[in-house]
This record gives sequence, C-alpha cells and structure tokens, in this order.
Amino acid sequence: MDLYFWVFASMSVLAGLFTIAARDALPSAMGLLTVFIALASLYLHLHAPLIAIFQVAIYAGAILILVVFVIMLLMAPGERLAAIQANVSYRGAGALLGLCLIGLVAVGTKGVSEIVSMKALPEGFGNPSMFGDLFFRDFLLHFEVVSVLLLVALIGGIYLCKKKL
Amino acid sequence: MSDLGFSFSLSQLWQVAGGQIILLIAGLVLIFVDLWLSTDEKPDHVATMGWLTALSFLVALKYMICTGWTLNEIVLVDVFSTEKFAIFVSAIVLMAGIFASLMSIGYLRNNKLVRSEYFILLLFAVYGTIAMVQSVDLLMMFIALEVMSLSVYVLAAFLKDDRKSQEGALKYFLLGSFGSAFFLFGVALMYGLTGTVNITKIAQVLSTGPLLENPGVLVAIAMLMSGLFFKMALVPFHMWTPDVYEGSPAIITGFMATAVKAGAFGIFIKLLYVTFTPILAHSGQPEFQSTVNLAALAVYWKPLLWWLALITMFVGNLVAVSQQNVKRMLAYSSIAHAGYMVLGIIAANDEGRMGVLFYLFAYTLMNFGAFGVLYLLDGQEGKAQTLDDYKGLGFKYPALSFLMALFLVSMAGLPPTAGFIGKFYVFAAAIKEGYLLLAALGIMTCVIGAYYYLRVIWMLYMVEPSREVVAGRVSVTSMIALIAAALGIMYLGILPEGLAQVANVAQQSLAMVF
Amino acid sequence: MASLTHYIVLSSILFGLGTIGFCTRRNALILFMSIELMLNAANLMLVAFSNFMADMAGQVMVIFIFAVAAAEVAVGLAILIVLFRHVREVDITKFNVLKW
Amino acid sequence: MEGYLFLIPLIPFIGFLINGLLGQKIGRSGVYCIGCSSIGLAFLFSILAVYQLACSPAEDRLLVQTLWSWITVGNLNIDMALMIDPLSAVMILVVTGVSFVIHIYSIGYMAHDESYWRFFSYLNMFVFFMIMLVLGSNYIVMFVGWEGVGLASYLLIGFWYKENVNADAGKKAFIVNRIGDFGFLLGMFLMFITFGSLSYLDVFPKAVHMYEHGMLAMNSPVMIAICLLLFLGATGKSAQIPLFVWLPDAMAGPTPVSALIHAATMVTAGVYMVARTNVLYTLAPTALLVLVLMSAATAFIAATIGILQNDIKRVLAYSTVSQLGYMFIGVSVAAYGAGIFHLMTHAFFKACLFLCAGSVIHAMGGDQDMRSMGGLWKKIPITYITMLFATIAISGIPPFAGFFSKDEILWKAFTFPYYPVVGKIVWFIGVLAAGITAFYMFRLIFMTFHGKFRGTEEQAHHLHESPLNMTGPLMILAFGSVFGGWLGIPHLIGSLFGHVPNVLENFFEPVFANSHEIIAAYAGVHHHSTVVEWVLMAGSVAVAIGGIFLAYHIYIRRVDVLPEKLAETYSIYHKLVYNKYFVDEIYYYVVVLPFYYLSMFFWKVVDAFCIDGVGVNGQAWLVQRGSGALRLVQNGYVQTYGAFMLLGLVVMLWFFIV
Amino acid sequence: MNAPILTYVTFLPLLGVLAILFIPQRSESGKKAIRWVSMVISTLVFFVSLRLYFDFDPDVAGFQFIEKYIWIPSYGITYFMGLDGLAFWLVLLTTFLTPLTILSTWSAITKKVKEFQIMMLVLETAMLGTFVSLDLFLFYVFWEIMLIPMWLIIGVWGGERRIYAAIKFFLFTAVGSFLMLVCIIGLVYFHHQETGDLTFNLLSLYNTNLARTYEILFFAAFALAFAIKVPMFPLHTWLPDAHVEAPTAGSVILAGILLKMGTYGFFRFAMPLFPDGSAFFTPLIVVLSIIGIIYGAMVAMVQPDIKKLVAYSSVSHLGYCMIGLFVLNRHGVEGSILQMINHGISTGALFLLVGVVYERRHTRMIAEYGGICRPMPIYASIFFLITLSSVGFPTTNGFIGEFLILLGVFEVNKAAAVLAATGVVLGAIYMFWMFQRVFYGRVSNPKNEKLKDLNRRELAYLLPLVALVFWIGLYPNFFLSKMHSSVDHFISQVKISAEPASPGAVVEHHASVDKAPLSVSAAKE
Repeated sequence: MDLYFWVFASMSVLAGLFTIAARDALPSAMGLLTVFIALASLYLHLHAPLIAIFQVAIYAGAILILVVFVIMLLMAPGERLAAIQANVSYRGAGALLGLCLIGLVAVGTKGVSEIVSMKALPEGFGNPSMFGDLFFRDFLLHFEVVSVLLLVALIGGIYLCKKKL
Repeated sequence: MSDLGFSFSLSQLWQVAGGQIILLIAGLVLIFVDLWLSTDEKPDHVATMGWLTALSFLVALKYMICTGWTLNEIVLVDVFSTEKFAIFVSAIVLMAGIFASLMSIGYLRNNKLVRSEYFILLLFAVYGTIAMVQSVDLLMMFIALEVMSLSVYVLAAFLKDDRKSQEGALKYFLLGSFGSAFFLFGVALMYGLTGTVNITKIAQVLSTGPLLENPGVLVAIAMLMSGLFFKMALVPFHMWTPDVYEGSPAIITGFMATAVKAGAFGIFIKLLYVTFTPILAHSGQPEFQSTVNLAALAVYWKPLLWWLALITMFVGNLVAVSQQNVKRMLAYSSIAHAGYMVLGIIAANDEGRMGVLFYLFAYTLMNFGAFGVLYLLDGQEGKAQTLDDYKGLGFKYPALSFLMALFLVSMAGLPPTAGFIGKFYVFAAAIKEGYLLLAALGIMTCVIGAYYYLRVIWMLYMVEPSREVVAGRVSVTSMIALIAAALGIMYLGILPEGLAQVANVAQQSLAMVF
Repeated sequence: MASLTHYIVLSSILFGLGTIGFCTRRNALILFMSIELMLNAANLMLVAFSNFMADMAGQVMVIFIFAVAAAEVAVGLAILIVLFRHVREVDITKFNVLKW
Repeated sequence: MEGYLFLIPLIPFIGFLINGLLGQKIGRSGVYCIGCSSIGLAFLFSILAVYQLACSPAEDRLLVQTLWSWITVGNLNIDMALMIDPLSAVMILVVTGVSFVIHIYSIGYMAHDESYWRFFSYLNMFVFFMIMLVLGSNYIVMFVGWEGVGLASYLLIGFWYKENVNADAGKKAFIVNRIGDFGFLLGMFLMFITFGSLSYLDVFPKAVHMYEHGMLAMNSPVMIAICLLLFLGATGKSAQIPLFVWLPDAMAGPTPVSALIHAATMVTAGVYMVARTNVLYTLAPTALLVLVLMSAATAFIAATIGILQNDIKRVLAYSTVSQLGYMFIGVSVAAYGAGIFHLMTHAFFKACLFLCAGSVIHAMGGDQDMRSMGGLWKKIPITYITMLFATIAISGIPPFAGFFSKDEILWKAFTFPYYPVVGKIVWFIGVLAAGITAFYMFRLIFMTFHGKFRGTEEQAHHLHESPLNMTGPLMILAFGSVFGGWLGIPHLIGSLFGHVPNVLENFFEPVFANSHEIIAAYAGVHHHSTVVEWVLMAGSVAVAIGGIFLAYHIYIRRVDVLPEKLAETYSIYHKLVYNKYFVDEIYYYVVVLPFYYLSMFFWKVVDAFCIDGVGVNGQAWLVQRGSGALRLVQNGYVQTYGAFMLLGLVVMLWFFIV
Repeated sequence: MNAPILTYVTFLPLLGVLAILFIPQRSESGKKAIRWVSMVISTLVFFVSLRLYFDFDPDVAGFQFIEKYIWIPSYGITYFMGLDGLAFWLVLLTTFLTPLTILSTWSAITKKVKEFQIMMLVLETAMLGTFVSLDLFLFYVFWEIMLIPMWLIIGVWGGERRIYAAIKFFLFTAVGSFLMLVCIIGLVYFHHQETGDLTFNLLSLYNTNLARTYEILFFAAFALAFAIKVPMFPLHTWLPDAHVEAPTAGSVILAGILLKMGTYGFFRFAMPLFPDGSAFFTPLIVVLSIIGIIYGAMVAMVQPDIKKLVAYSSVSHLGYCMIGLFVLNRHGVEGSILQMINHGISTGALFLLVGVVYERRHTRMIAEYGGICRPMPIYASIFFLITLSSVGFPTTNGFIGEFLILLGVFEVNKAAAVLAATGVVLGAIYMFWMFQRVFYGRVSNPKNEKLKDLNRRELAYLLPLVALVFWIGLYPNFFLSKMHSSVDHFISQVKISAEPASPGAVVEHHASVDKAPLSVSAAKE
C-alpha cells in the first residue's frame, strides 16, 4: 500500500474530472493546475525531481498561466456558455467512447509490467547532471528541432496576434 | 566520436541532414531578409521572399538528391536517416514546396496579403515534414510532426480577415493536437515496452522478446497509427479535412493535401514497414534476422487497413458527390486518394510501396495543379469556388480550364495521365497479393470519383455561365508551376517507368534503415 | 510501492479523461486543457517507465513534450484569439460555418 | 453459249438506273423508250435462251452462268449465278413477256402522271428482280429476287405516296412479305444444314440420292419443316392464308402494277418456288397435305370474299388470291407442272383483267367503284371484249386458257397420290371455288359493262376508250387468255384432236422427273378411267356455267331487288363476307395492337422505368442521396470530429485486443 | 521489318491536332482552315491505312504488321500493335468513317470549331489505338482515352439533355472498364504465378490456364465492360440518350465505331482469354442478344424521335453481332464481323442522314416531318437505300451479315435462330414505318415545304457509304476473304480450350496457339 501514490493519483484523477466537468473555464483551469501539481508530486516519487520542477515551472507556471490569461481576455468573469446543449448525441457518444478507450487501454496494457525489463535504479538516477548528459548527447538533435518548433510558434503567434506588424 | 561526446560526426550530420540544415539556414536568413525588407511593405518584397523560398527549396532538393541519392549506404545519426525512401518523399515535399511558393506569390497578391511570414512558415513546414520523414526516432517524429503541424496551423489561419480560415485553422489545431496526443501516448507506451524510441531497435526488440504476444504492443501500435491516420486523413480520422481544406488559403490547402499528406504517408510507411513488418530481415543483417517474426503482426494491421482503405475510398468519393464547393470537393477527393494509396500499403510488396510513392508524386502534381487553377479562377479567396461559379468558364478562360480539366482527369484516374498510372500501380500491387475484392470495390468508387471530377469539367465546358466570374490575375510564376505540373502529369502518364524505377529503388532502401 | 501497472492505469485514466473532455466540452479553452491533460498522461507514462526501467531517456523526452505543449498552446491560443475577433465567442459549437 | 444470260436481268437493271437517275432529264419519250425497250430486249434474250433450251435434248435443258462467287464462308459457298431450265424458261417468258406488254400499256396509263420516270424505273427494277428470282441458280439468288420484287412492290404500291393510305398499303405489303421471308430464311438455313448447299443443282440431286440410299426417309421431319418454312415464305409472297391480307390493299398502286406484280408475276413467285423445290416437297407428303389444305381454303375463302366486293380492283385482287390458291393446289398435289401451267394462263387472263380494269378506271376518271359503273360496254368496246374473254378464261369455260389449266389442277387434285381422300375433297372445294369465281367475275362484268350507267354526269361525259398503246396490250393478253391454254392441252382432249401433245408437260418433264419417279415409286401409278376424267371435267364446267347464270340472274335480270334481298336475308353472312371475314380487323386487334402496346410497354415501363429509372438513375439517386446523408455527419462540430477519431481508435483497439 | 505503319496510322491524327492548335478560330476563314486541316489529315490517315490493305496477307491466322517495343518493362508492358482479319477491317472502317464524319460537320458545328475538330482527331487516334493494341495495358489506355473526347463531344456540342446523356455514357462505360482493369491485372498476375512471366502481352496471356472460377469471374468482368459498350440488353439505356443528344458527328462515330469496340473486345479479349468463362456465359449472352434483337426492335418501333429509333435499332443490330460471335462457327463469327462493319456503315449513314434534316429543321421528331419525299427526293432516295441496308435487304450489306449470323446460329441452336430471325421482320416494321412517316404522305408541316435537298458536300459524304453498302452486299467476299484465317484461329482458340480437358488436347491446343503468332513475327522480321 503506497499511500503517497494513492493520494496523488486520486487527487490527479479527481482534479482531472473536475477539469473536464467544471462549468466555467477558470475553475477548470484550477483543476488542471491541481492535476499538474499532483503529477509533479508523483514525478518526485518516480525519481524525476527535475521533471517535477519543470512540471510546476513550465506547465503550471507558464502554459497554464497563458491559458488563464486567454480565459481572462476572451471571457467575461463568470460568463457561461448557453445552457442548451448542441450536438448532444455526439458528445454523449464521445464520452462513452472515452470510457471505452480507458477500458481498452487498461485491458491492453494489463500485462505490460511483466514484460518490461525492470532494473534497479542506478546511483544518482534522475539527478540533473545525468539528465544533462543525456539531453545534450543523445537528444541534441531533438533539442535543435524543438528550438525550431518554438521559433515557429513564435512567428506564428506574433503574426496571428499582432494586428499590425 | 567527437570530444563533445556526440555519437556522430559533423560531416555525417551534414550528409544526412544537409537538406534540413539548408532549409534551417534559409529560414533564418529569410527572417532577417524579411525584417530588412519589411521596413517598407511592398508586394515586390513578398515576391522576392517567394522566389527566395522557392530557391532554397530548390537548393535543398538539389542537395538531397545529389548527395543523398548517390550514397550507397544509409547514413544515420541515430535520429535521422538518409535512405532513398526518405529522399524520395522529401523530394515530393520539396516539390510541393516549390509549387506552393511559386503560386503563393500570385496568391498573396490576388488576396492583397503583403505578409512575408507566410514564406517563412512555409519553409519551416517543409522543413518539419522533411525532418519527420527522415527521422527514425519516434520522439523526433513527434517533434518534427509538430513543427510541420504548427507551421501549417498558422498558415491555415493566415487569412486573418477570413473567418473561415480561422475556424478551419482552429479545428485543425484542436483535432491535430488531439491526434498528436494519441501519437504521443503511443510513443510513450512503445518506449515503455521496448525501452527505446528508435524504430529499428523497436523492431529488433519486438521480434526477439515475448512482446509480440502482448496486447500492450498492439495498443501502442493502434495509438501510433491513429495519430498518423489523422494526418493521412483516413476515414474516420478524416473529419477535419474538408473543413480545414475549405477554410484555408487555397495554396495552403494544396500544400496540406500534398506535402503534409506525403509526409504522413512517408512516415507511416516507414514506421509500419520498418517496425512492424519483416522488411529489415531482407537486409541480410544477422541482427535483424529475427524480424521475420514480425510477420505475425500482419494479421492485425492488414485487415485493419483493408477496412480503412475501403471505407476511406467509399466515404471520400461518396460525400464528394454532393459538394458544391470545389475546394471542399477536392478535400473529399484527397480523402479518397488516401484510400487508394492505402491499397498499395496493404499489398505490402515492392510494387505496392513503389506504387504509393509514385502515386504520391503524381498526386502532388495533379492536386497542386488543381488548387493552383482553383485559386486563379477564384480571384480572391472564396469569391468563385462553387460549381455554379465554374459554369461556362471553359471557353472564357481556355488555358486555365484546360489545365483544370487535365488535372481532374488525372485525378479521376484516366489515361494517359499520371493519375491513371498511379492508380494502376497501387491496384496492381493489391491484386498481386490477392486483394481482388478490395480492388474491385475500390475501383467502383473510382466511378463515383469520375463523376464528380467530370462534373467540374462539364460545368466548365458544357453549361452556360450563370453569373459573371472574373478570374484573378494570372501570375507568371503560377503559370510556370501549372504548366510544369501538367507536363509532368502527361509525361508520367505516358512514360512512367523512369519514376517508377526511382520509386522502386527508394522503397527498397527501407530495408536498409538501421 | 505502486507498481508500473498502477501508473499505466492512472495514465490511461487521465488520457481518457482528456478525450472525454475533448469530446464533450464546448468551451474551446477547456478543450485546450483537455489536450494538456492527455499530454500529461503521456508524460506520466514516460516518467513511470523511465523509473521502472531505470532509463533516463524517458525523463528527457518529457522535457521535449513540455516544449511541444508550450508551442502548441501558444499557436492554438493565437488562432483562437484571431477567431474570437470574428466570432466573439469561445463556444466551439459556434465555430460551425464550415460543415457538410 | 450461255454467256448472255446475265443480259436478261442486266438490261432492265440498266433501264432502272437510267430512268431512276436521269429520268427527269431525258424526258417522257426517253423514259418510255428506255423503260419499254429494256424489257423488250430482255424478252428477246429470254426467247433466245428458251429457244436454245428447247433445241437441246431433254436431259441437257440447262444453262448455267456463274457471274461471281458471292458469299464464301466456311462450307457456305454461294455463287451469284443464273440458271435457266424448262421451269425458269416458262417463267422468264411469262415474266418478260407480260412485263413488256404492261410496260407498253403503262405508257398510256401513266401519261398524265408527273412521276412517270419514277414509275418506269421502279417497274424496270421490278422486272430485274423478278428475273433474278426466276433465273437464280440457288435459293439465295432467288431470295434476292424474292425480296427485291417485294421491294419493288412496296415502292409501286406506295407510288402515290402523298396519300398515306397508299404508303400504308405498301408498308403492309412489305412487312407481311417479310414475315413470309422470315420463314423462307429459316427454310434455307434448314436446307443448308441438311444438304450443305443452297444451289438447286446440289440440293435436289443430293436429296434424291439421300432418299434413294435411305439417308433421308420419306416424310422426314426435316423435310416437312423445310417445306413448310419455305411455304410460309410463299404464303407471304403469294398471298395465301394466313398472309393474304396485304394483296387487296396493294391495289392502291397504279393498275399496271396490280396487273404485273400483283397478278401476273410477283405473287406467283411462291408457286414457282414450290415447283422449283418440287423434289423436296415430293419427299414431304405431310407438308403437301398442309399446303393443299391451306391453298384450298385460300382458294375458297378468297373467292367468297370476291363475291361482295364493289371495288373493281379488289374483286380482281381477291380473285387473284383465289387463283393463287388454285395454283398452290396444283403444286401441292404434286402436280407441279399443272400449277405452273395455271400460273402461266393466269398471268395472261389476270393481267388482262387488271389492265382492262385499268382501262375502265381510266375511262371513269379514276373511279373504281363498280356501283357507279354500268353499261360501259358501248363506250369502251375493246376493253369490254378483251375483258370478257379474260373473264371467260378465268371462269374455266373451254376452250379458253383457264379451263385447261384449272381442269388439270382439279384432275390432279382428284388423283392426289399421297392422300386420295383429301384430294377428292379438295377437288370438290376447287370446283365450288371455280363456280364462285365464275359468279363474281361475271358479276363484275355485268355490273361494269351492262345495265345502266350509275356514275355522275361528268363521268359519263368523260367516258372514252383508251388509246391504242393501252388497248393493244389488252388485245395481246386477251389473245393469250384465249389460246394460252393450248400449250398444256390435256391428253384426254389432245387425243381427241389426234395426239396434240401437251407441250408444256413434255417441256417440264426433265424438271419434275425426279419427283414423278419418287411419287410413282412411293404411291404407285394409278390409272384412272377416262370416263371419270370426262365426267369431272364436265362437272366443273357445269358448275362454272351455273355460276355465270346465277350472276346473270342476280345482276342482270333481278338486279333491282335480288342483291339487296339476298343481303337482307343472309345479313350475318353478308356482313361477314362483305367485311372480308374481318380478317384485317382480327389481325389488327389480335396482332398489331397488342404488339404496339407491348412495344410501348417495353419502352415506357421496362426501358424508361425499370432499367433506366430504377436501375440506372436509381443508382445515381442512391449515390446522391447516400452522399447527401453521409455529408450530414460532417456537421461542423469539433466534438463530433473528435468523437469519430475516438471511435476509430476504439474500434482499432477493440479489433486488436479483443 | 517494314515501316511501323500502324503507329503512323494511329498517331497521324495527333499531327493534325498539333496543326489545328496553331490556327486561330476567331475569323470565319480560320474556322474553314481548321476544318480543312482536319479533313485533310483524316483523309490522309485513310490513305495511309489503305496501305494496310495491300500488305495484308489473308492467309495468316495470327497478327500482322506487328510492332513491339518495350514500354514499362517492370510490368512487362509493351507497346505492342498488330492486326488480324477483324481489327484490320475495323481500322479501315474507322479511317474511312472519320473523314466523312468530319465532312459532315462543316455546317453542323459552327461554334468552338477548333475544339471540336481536335476532339474528333484525338478520338480517331484513340479508336485506332484500341483496335490495334495487342497489349492489354496499351489497349486499356486507348480504351479509356477514347472516353474523354467522346464525352466532350456529346456534352459540349450536344442537344438539350446533353450533360445527362454524356455523363450517363461516361459512367456506364467507366463502370465496366474499371472493373475490367482489375481483372486484367488479376489475369496478368495469375499468368505470372503460372509461368513466372509478368507480361501484359495478349498473345502470351492467351495461354494462361486459369481456374474455372476465375475464368468465369474474369469473363464476367470483361463481358460487362464490353457488353456495356455493345450495348447489350439490359445495359443499353445509355445508348439512346447518348445518340439523341450527341451532335451528328458524335452519333456517327459512336454508332459506327465505338459500339464495335464492345464486340471487338469480346472477339479479341473476353472470349479467347477465358474460353471456359465464355462457354459458361454463352447461354446467357445468347438469350440477352435475342432479347436485345427483339426488344431493341420493338422499342425502336414506338420511338417518336428518329435518332432514338436508330439508336434502339443499334441495340437490335448489335444483338446480331453478339449472337453471331457466340455461336462460334465460321458463319456466325464472320457474319458477326461483317455485321459490325455493316452496322458502322449503315447506322453511321443513318445518323448522317438524320443530321442533314436536323441541320435544316432542328428537330428530330418524326411527327414534325412527313411528306418530305417531295422537297428532298435525292435525300429520300439515299435514305431509302440506307434503310434497305439496315433492314437487311439482299444485295445490301445488311443481308449478308444477318444471313451469315442467322445461319451460324441456326446450325447451333434452331430455336435461338428462329427467335433471332424475327428481327428481320421487326427491322422492316420499324424502319419502314419510320420511313413512311417521315417521307410519305402530304407535307403536313409548312416548314418542310421549302427544305433544300442534299448539296454536293452532303452527297460527298453520303455516296461513299451508299457505294459501300452495295459493295459489301454484292461482293462480300472481298471483305470476308481477309478474315477467314483469323476467324478460324479465333474459333479454335475459344472452342478447343472450352472443351473439357483431356491433357493431350490442351497440349495440342497450346502448340497451335503458340505457333501462329510466332510464325508471323518470324515472317515479318
């Protein structure tokens, strides 16, 4: 019984549920924030402190804040979408299919843990130097390409949002 | 190994990713050129940017072909490879890029858009596609896919004053992200199962271990595939296509329909065959001998693709029939074409892969041609895109209409055009493997296809005009591109062997990706 | 100690929640967030595998996915904002001009 | 030697071409000249050929000229070849001779017609085809002529095409003939697969050979089938039951046409064909039985219809049908020579009758209704006399031509070797028909030439005798009607005058020898006493005379009351006969209309609705509708699209895992 | 080896296209020049093709004038052309009819002349290519190419409902031919499996031993493609529409040549390739042909539109061709081939004739006419002669064909022959009834009073047809003599292999099949 896991796992699931179930966008964003934090906690547990930090810093700190800004920008506080639900049947079907997906993936990956070659964690697993080694050796090219990606996002974002450049 | 600890030398990098590097450098240069030029915005500058983009594509193309194609061995830098297959697909993408940039000069002018970010994004889109096709690493695939996608999202939204463009782009973005999340989940699962993201290593691990019997692998495969099916626009992952194609700027639609699709098909074929079929066993390398076991997976993916191909051909063609908007109709048609190409993939033989490559090439020519004419007849985006608008234009704009007719005839798969040969190749491949029923059903959907393609032609030639339509200014660059496409279609329709040989060599190189 | 299976199931639940959110919600921004949820599910999976296989690569990949997610959100929000200028709505059922 | 045979058809053909292509340019006299002289020349060459034939010994009486190899496919080898033997010799003389006379007559008859050149060219064409029919050395060439004369007949019946009735009649003639030709074709096919050839010179010897060697039984189904199929052809061409309906309508054509085509020559082609095929018919007694019954019925029924017709040409038309029945009785009791003999004499008197009728009509200014005639004999005496002669001839009064031929037929019927009983019955019907013939022919004479004139003043004023170029032919034909019978004088009578030979029979002997031998071998030779023959002869003459007197009684002595009274007393029969037994109507309602509506049904329902509507457009509709329905799935909502992607994924997973 | 005359003949029209492309059509003289170029080129093609006549060796059963070049080696596709006794006549028919047809468009097509003439010439190339191809792929390419110009001719220059007719024509044909493509490929791969030889060469494919099921399947697909083209009942409904709506020239080419491609396809491909399949389907095809003969004639009878009438008559006539082919004896097959030529001539001529009055009156309704014999006697005469040919009057071409076919059928199945022969009667009914309604009677419509008779140009394209009608009718051996050996060969191909296999027979058959083409090429090279 791993209480740490269960606490944060259930927290993330509940927060996730809240994220997709909250009526308003802002509470939904708060829910997502909770998910992020719960996951960050789990990352810590999984010997990934760096990821946990990034999770909080980048995801919660940057990405989500961006989303929140946009929510503020586009929606009046407390604004709700019309109550009448358009396209209900498809959405119901979507929800049902999502549930099926969870079930199927869970069923499908049931035996995975027996196959995966479990290894004992080496010394210093997850510490930044090890991370950096890998990052700048094996994943150098990925890094370069990601930089291009960010450049594209930059250009695109600027083009789209600025009225006059 | 250099002292930095890289697993590759710079010269190797230059060999394998030279084309990408050229494009990257060109992209950066263009940004500065743009900044320098945009102090006073004039259409000429945009044209200059267009020419420069086309030029950089050309240089990259030249480089990739001259360097990559002449290499006897596949050069890998762990994440990228320069097998001839990737070069072939990249060449298609670059060709589409050249078409796009040449036509865009006229397009932007006709739409009074004096924005040169367009070309930079186009360049990065092409870059992303090539990077994706060259990658042999699932993570790199994902990242490159995102580079390509993000560029195209922005390009799709490029008509800022046009609500349709924005709406299409948002749908594209949302669904695209949704799809790439699938892909990512698949990557994660695959990583977990095999401990690697390199596709050849995955193949090795899958074939040696007890993994093949584990349904988790199948979950991963399904996730990966569905992410790619989205980009390939196979039914039922196709739903974004018509909306996005209709909304986006015509040239970008053309680009999406050709380059992006070529990239998606390229990467799908590479992933599918290298990782999930025994193709590597053909290489004769002892360490890949075990991959013959992967043949067991055919039980899963072949029937799947069988149904997908059928449904895709059927739905694409059928729904296209009731479209009034030509652009949207072409979107459905591109779905149908994807279905035909899948036919070649199912065949899982040399002819099939060769056929798909040939088909992609031909399809790029004819589709870009069609979108080129479409934008020219349009004047300004959305002005004259419906069948009604096309009525009687045949004798008013004979050259454009003739080209349109030619491209559509080719799409309908009638000889002597490249479209026919392409269809012939993929159908022949499928039939060779005994998929007679699928081929027969598929070819029946071609009849439906012929109907709506010809409907455009008959609107052009056989009906009296219902309203005055003024085509846009026909720019020289567009005309050059169109004529080149038309000649290409005719040439390939009559003498396909040369390209087919090349495509065959290209597909054979898939066995050497390790 | 929670097993790998636990994490996988958790990950698939979060992923599934993301898809459900995507398919049911009408607020475009919540759709964005649903997608983030899905990406996070993948991240969790990677980290979990990385831990159990003692392979740092999984963790490194997560960083890239952060970057991708950030870029995606940036572009996506930009598009949404431009569209918002036309529609004055974030209800995606209103983004319904293109159809059939 | 026989190298000139081809000239006989060729010359009329050239005449046809010249008249047809240049007719308007060369003027009236040119057309007349070419039209008549071409036939005249053909006649001359015919005489030459017949002379040559007659001079050669009996077993060598055969001239063949192969023009070119026509159709060669596999074992089918058909030559375009002409052949003349005694049978065709007689025919060719009749054809060219009568044609020549009628051509001359036509000069006068068509003098006021603007399309005279067309008329002459058609007429020449007809003669050409008729000659081909007669001279053809195989069935295919005969078929060429067979259809060709039908074509000429079509064109000539509809000569005055501005009246739709005429054109209708022509079309009817052609189509009815085609039905016959259908049988003819099939008969030829069957013949070909039985004997491997269609040439007379191959088929008949082979049939005899096969019969003699037991490869072909007497009365074998194949032979019956061949004979009946060919006879179907003959019923069309020769207007026998059930295809006789076209002939009365064919009177719409100009009278010379009726005389030439629908009396003297074309309609007798069937008789010629049966006579030509005598060997095969002889080998198929059952077919002969059918033939004889049909033809007897035709002879009788047509004669009864003739009684009440008021149109002068229609009377003659039914009479022709009836007489053709007679001829068929002749050939179908295996007395082929007798049939041809009657054909010949009939050619004379019927042509003469028609031409006379033409002369009458000419005099009447185009009116053909006998009810408006009467007492014409004073005004047009030559016509009257010639017509009277011909009428007597047709009535079978000795020593006119008709008597001899008719009597021979009746006698042969009485002694029908295959079915003696049937033969006797047929004899009886024949005699009855002869009596009726005499009756209605004299009715015609009496109504037309005797009594009071019943036409209008204008007509009365207009009455005049025809010019010499019309009366000349009448006289020639009348001469033939009177004396033509002497060529085939029966032995019985011939012996009275010191062994006057039956020229015709002797002449024909080589042609029919095989048949006679077969019959003799099969049925045995029966000798009938001369007394019986005399008695029968006298009986038939008596019946004929009775008929004449009856006609005299009704239409001269009691003309004021009796016709109406009779009509009232037997009103049902009157109506029935007057309306020609409603055969046309029956055909119309039983065959034509259902056929038409069936066609309409095929077009409107099967074609337009079922195949095109449901089948073709239905599919298109299905695609359109399917497309329309399917596109609605694309409803523009992102969630829908997402749901579909999810669906795809779930289905994939399901497929993979479960 | 002689000059590649088939290539010359086939592609010469494209030269004309090239020339026409550079002539502007704005002025009247430009249009005139275009017409003349088109006319001259197509006449030239005819004369070049006449060369074939002199070099054609009637004693050779296989193919002559063989040209073979590698085209797409990886699939064993070759540019392979050759002629036998049937293709030979169809090529000549094509080259003969095309100039006449072009001549007929002088005054009929006054708009978009350039495009029209280009289409005509492209069509000619495609048609010729179809007839001379001996490589299935090459054949298919030409077969499909032909669709487009014909489609455009109907659709652009046609009548009121031209689009419906054009698309119907196109889709009908496409359904069949697309399926055929699948089966062609299937056949090739079966052949490949059997012999290891990947080729589209027809002569090699003749030797494929397919499983019976596949023979039946493939034959069905091929037959569908060809039967649609023929067209056989119940696949004929595109024909009346296409004919009615097409411009005169289109109808002529359609009836004259395109329909022959169906029967030609049976002769060249469907039957020899799949003898078992053809044996299996023979009863069905015979029945459908008979239905076609009778049904076509009956429906023709009640048509109010002359062109439609002629179109349905084509259904009837082509029924003869089909039944003749399937009885598989010399009479039937040769008759059928001759009937193909006949139909090309007489129905072509009929459409030309209808076109003449249509040009003058712009209606094709029979009811609009009546009595036009008087204003147009020459026209009427020629019409009548062609009518005779159409109803199979002896001494015209129609008779020879029908006679041979019916004889052939009769030898095999008497009942079928009897039913088929009713067509003889029915043909007379509808043709003569139509003729009467159009030409006889009084001039009921005052507009018809002043109709002009044929002019010299019209005579120039009609008289050659009339001459041919009688030439074939009177001296068919001229035509038949060239096809004997080919037909024998065809029959032996289809018949022997259709017989239940005793091993010896199969071997023998193969030997005989192999021999013929080889000896030809040896002789020619």
